[in-house]
Amino acid sequence: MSRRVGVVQFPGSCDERDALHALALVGAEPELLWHAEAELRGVDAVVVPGGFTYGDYLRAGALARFAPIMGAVAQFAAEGGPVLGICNGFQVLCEARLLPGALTENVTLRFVHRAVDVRVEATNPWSAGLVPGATLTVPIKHGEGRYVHPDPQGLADAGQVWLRYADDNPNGSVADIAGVTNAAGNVAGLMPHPEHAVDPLLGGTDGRGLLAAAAPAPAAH
Amino acid sequence: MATSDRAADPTVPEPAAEPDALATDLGLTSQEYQRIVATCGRTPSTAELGTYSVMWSEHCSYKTSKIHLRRLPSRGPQVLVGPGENAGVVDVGDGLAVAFKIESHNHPSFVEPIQGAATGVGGIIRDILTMGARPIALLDPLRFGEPGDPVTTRVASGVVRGIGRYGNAIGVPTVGGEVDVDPCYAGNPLVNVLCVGVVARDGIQYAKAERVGDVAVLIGQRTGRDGIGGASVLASATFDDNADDEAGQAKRPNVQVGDPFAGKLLIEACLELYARQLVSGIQDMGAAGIACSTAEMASAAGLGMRVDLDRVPLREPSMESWEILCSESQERMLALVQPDRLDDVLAVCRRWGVDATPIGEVTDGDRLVFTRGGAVVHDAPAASIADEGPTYDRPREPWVHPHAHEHPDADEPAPVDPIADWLALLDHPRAADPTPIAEQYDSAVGSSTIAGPGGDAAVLRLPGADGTPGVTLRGVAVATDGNGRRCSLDPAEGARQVVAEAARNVACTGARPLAATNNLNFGDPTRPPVMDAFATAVDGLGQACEALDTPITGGNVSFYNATGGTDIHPTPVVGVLGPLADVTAAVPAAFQRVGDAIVLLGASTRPGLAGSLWLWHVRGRLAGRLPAIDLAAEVALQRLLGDLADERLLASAHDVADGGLAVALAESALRGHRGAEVTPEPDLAAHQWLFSEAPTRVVASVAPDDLAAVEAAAAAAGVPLTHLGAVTEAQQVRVTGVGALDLAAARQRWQSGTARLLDGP
Amino acid sequence: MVRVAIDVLLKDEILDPQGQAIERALPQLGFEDVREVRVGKHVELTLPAGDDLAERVEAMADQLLANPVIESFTYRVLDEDHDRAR
Amino acid sequence: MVRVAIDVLLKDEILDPQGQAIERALPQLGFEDVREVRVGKHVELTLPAGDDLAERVEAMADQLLANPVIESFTYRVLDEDHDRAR
Ligand SMILES: Nc1ncnc2c1ncn2[C@@H]1O[C@H](COP(=O)(O)OP(=O)(O)O)[C@@H](O)[C@H]1O
Ligand SMILES: [Mg+2]
Repeated sequence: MSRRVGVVQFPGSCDERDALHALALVGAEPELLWHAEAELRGVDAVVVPGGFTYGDYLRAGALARFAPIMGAVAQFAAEGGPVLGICNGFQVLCEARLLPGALTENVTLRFVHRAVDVRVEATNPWSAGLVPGATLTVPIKHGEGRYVHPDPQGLADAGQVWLRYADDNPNGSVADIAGVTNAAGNVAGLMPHPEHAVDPLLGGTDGRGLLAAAAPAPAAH
Repeated sequence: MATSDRAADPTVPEPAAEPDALATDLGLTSQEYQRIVATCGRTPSTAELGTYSVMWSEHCSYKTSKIHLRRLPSRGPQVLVGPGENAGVVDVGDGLAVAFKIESHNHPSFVEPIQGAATGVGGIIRDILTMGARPIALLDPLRFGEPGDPVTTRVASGVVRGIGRYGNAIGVPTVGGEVDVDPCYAGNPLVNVLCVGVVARDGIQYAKAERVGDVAVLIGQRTGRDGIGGASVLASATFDDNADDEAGQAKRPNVQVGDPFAGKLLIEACLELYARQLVSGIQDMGAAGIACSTAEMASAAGLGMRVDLDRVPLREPSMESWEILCSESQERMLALVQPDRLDDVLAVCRRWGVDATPIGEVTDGDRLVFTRGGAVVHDAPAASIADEGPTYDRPREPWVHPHAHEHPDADEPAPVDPIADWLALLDHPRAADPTPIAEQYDSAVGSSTIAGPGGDAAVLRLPGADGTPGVTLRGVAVATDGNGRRCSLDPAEGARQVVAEAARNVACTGARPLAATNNLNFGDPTRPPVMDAFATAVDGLGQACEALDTPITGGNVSFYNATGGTDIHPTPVVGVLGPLADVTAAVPAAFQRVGDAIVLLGASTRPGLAGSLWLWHVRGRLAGRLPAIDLAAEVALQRLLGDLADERLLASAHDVADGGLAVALAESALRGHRGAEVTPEPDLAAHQWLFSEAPTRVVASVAPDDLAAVEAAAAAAGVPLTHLGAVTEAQQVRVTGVGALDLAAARQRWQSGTARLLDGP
Repeated sequence: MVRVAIDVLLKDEILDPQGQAIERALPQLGFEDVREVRVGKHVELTLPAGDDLAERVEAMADQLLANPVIESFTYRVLDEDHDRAR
Repeated sequence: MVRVAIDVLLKDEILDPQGQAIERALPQLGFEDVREVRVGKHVELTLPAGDDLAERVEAMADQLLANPVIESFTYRVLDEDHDRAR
């Protein structure tokens, strides 16, 4: 059965159409959720897409986390609902303390857009079909993607390091971390854009593997 | 006393104090001032002088270029909207139309590269938005000084950062562009930006009032003092209250700070207004802000407009009326709305967090009336401001390049080591890998970029008019081209070749060139040779566009590009757009498969070192007579490319331009991570074969099984086909009898040129 | 109403690439011996006076203006006449 | 050596998009009546003391830290013990 996936649209979201498109391609029933609403309309999963919410002013994600819908997202997350933050969405979830750590300016001080290889380090609902060690090619595009955490080893020991840059660390992230989850594993965030890697015409399909929680549930036998 | 009586009458604008002096300060000639007095029938007010001076400035009125631009071909069945509106719109089939236009932000980008370039991006995006279209792509043709100079490093890195900052944050992908460097741009960079938008054929909006009583709604940012005088270059120094105190005068910056976040909200709010058919006319506010948008919309309809300046939300309440009228504050639009739809319009804007304020209404008659504090501060015929400004036929004297009559094909000695020259060419920013720039841009947002920066043309899969990606296989290819050095040698021939090259780039992808836009970057038009170069370049553009059936649907003119009395090269930049029926058939520029045959389509290689990158970059010489382009042969080549792509007979196609076959072969090899083995034509010097820039040539690779079909098609089309060799596994481009270019070494040079431009030595 | 300035810096242990870039650029411009350059944000705002001013400013800084995971802040009340004279 | 703080802000007449966005968001976060929010850069650095300190700092700010076309700056010498205590 296909899953209803809500894509949160904030003022300044840019990749929400891309997310809708990609989610539909992996078999979900995606719909937009509006930042000013306080509920999630019963969706099965939530994606916080990329973009520049509130212009990324002050800090990326800093202003978006106060939107009314974020209360509902936090509650959904606490109840174990799958939540994925992509790029700016990752930044929003960190600012909202739904994910550990913080994202700050790339060490290069420049925005960077290119395809990178990431290695899967742990399993969670969003990459359910992949085994740790799998390497995927997915684009990144961000100016503030340097992941900072005081204890990256502790995070890894807790199984919360989801993805690492496999060879090229494009932003100076600590311990090459490209994606993390919360302790329970249902809330995940990543700087790469899986929604930009779902169509062979647009640079590969590796991103599909990172949208597993949106794919139809296997039919019950 | 008559004057004080008049001043006391709140229905008649108070005359400006010392109007003649103010007019002069504003850059108006005495004849222009006399015309304003005659039109008003009285001494104009300060606000009126402000409005006229900005609207009659070169930037807004095209007073110098108008009589020449009229000669450009602008019609065709494909053209839904031609020059005169904010952007041209062409029909691309399936009920979809595409709006596109190019604009420059050259001067501000030198003063404040980041913000200057950023606001340029915002400005052209709003022109596309004004047409009812969703902006879906940007291209950025750029010109800087030579790498290494600290000023150039600051300007180039800042401009790229600014374009990225605005384009990335507003969610419009930057999918292409071009870069060149030349000392003439060191103090006057060129920052041109082309924007493409998609709109339903029946959803096009017009900047025109429709009916009396419609409410004028100001949408977007509050109006501030920024950019006042930015439109009329001459005004900025003295357009100030305390103009008599020149030394102590706070000179206002001509630079604005753009707000891509506000721009993004404006896009979404406007698109929702269009989708719900809530506006009856809309105009963006660029140069001359409120004055310009009201005058143009009223004049276009033969109606008047009355605006209460007290209702304009201001960032600084102390602003004078003329400042409010002429402010260039960014991210604003003026919409005309039927009174019964006003509440809906305000609600849509509120939902998007965009300020919207009714400030006036469309009136009967022809007057543009502005009031402040209950008194009329401006009352003049809208058409006199917007459409009846002065036009000039400025004196011309032939533009003669001092070295245009030399013969480098005959007298330039052949290189001892052509491979070394080949390597040297690859790190010139014109030929180098643009990745260090392109990487700073989001070219992926929108999920429509089939081919982004790096190819001959960007290829976009068209989204639906609502922005939904992936709904059709239909696409468009877009490319920009300009070549100041060649245009400096011969403005008319150079311009013809620029158009041909832009269209050829589009054709290489398999798309059919459909229409063009142009940005005419020139020096000081009061210098007769510059004026002549401009006029002859316009003729060249027109001839080529006529021949290629790519009418010019819009564009921009940027004059006064000069540093310390020295003009830039005449630099017309042309954007060409063409539809593709099926983006899965788009042809890449990179070699694809080992064993494919490499052929040259189009003219066989002739001597052509005049104005070439080799002559300039390796020999330090700009000289020669450009070989004339055969436009009929060009048309045949471009048609053939489309036909071959439709049949999926081409594995790759890449236009031969700067750096000749040498650079074209190297690029296809480097991008494809394949080598090549090629044999030059026997009766040509090796360096001519490698570096000649004779036009109308394309390097294509073809699967061996398809070669006979390609040969037959070329023969039937009357397009010469020359066998060059084959794609190989070896990481080198080997040229029989000359030597081999090692791809590892080549890649290193190729990847360093652009980085040097941005980072310095 | 009072005008308050809040300065936000990355915590000492967090790499500050902007500060480093400036530190590297300064000698080229002839400024020798400049050390420990740190770059952060400077926010100025006007808010109602009151006994709980400190509390309100700190709450705003903690919740919004700085991210305590990576940043620290200081603030001061500006002497209007002096500090706004730019 | 002295530690100096330089604050760079966009000039008053220039739109400050960051300040504007924050000002608009604050009421949502429960901070009412906050006005005229401006956001700029805060730079701290250590340099040799000397009579020409003011001159050096101003030159540095003018040439590198601020773009005088759109920005203005103020600076102050920090009291090490107090101001660095974060
Ligand atoms: N070089 C040109 N070729 C064709 N049309 C041009 C050229 N320059 C300007 N135009 C047209 O003149 C009109 C006015 O241009 P402009 O004032 O730049 O518009 P806007 O203010 O909307 O940017 C537009 O329709 C534009 O397309
Ligand atoms: Mg316009």
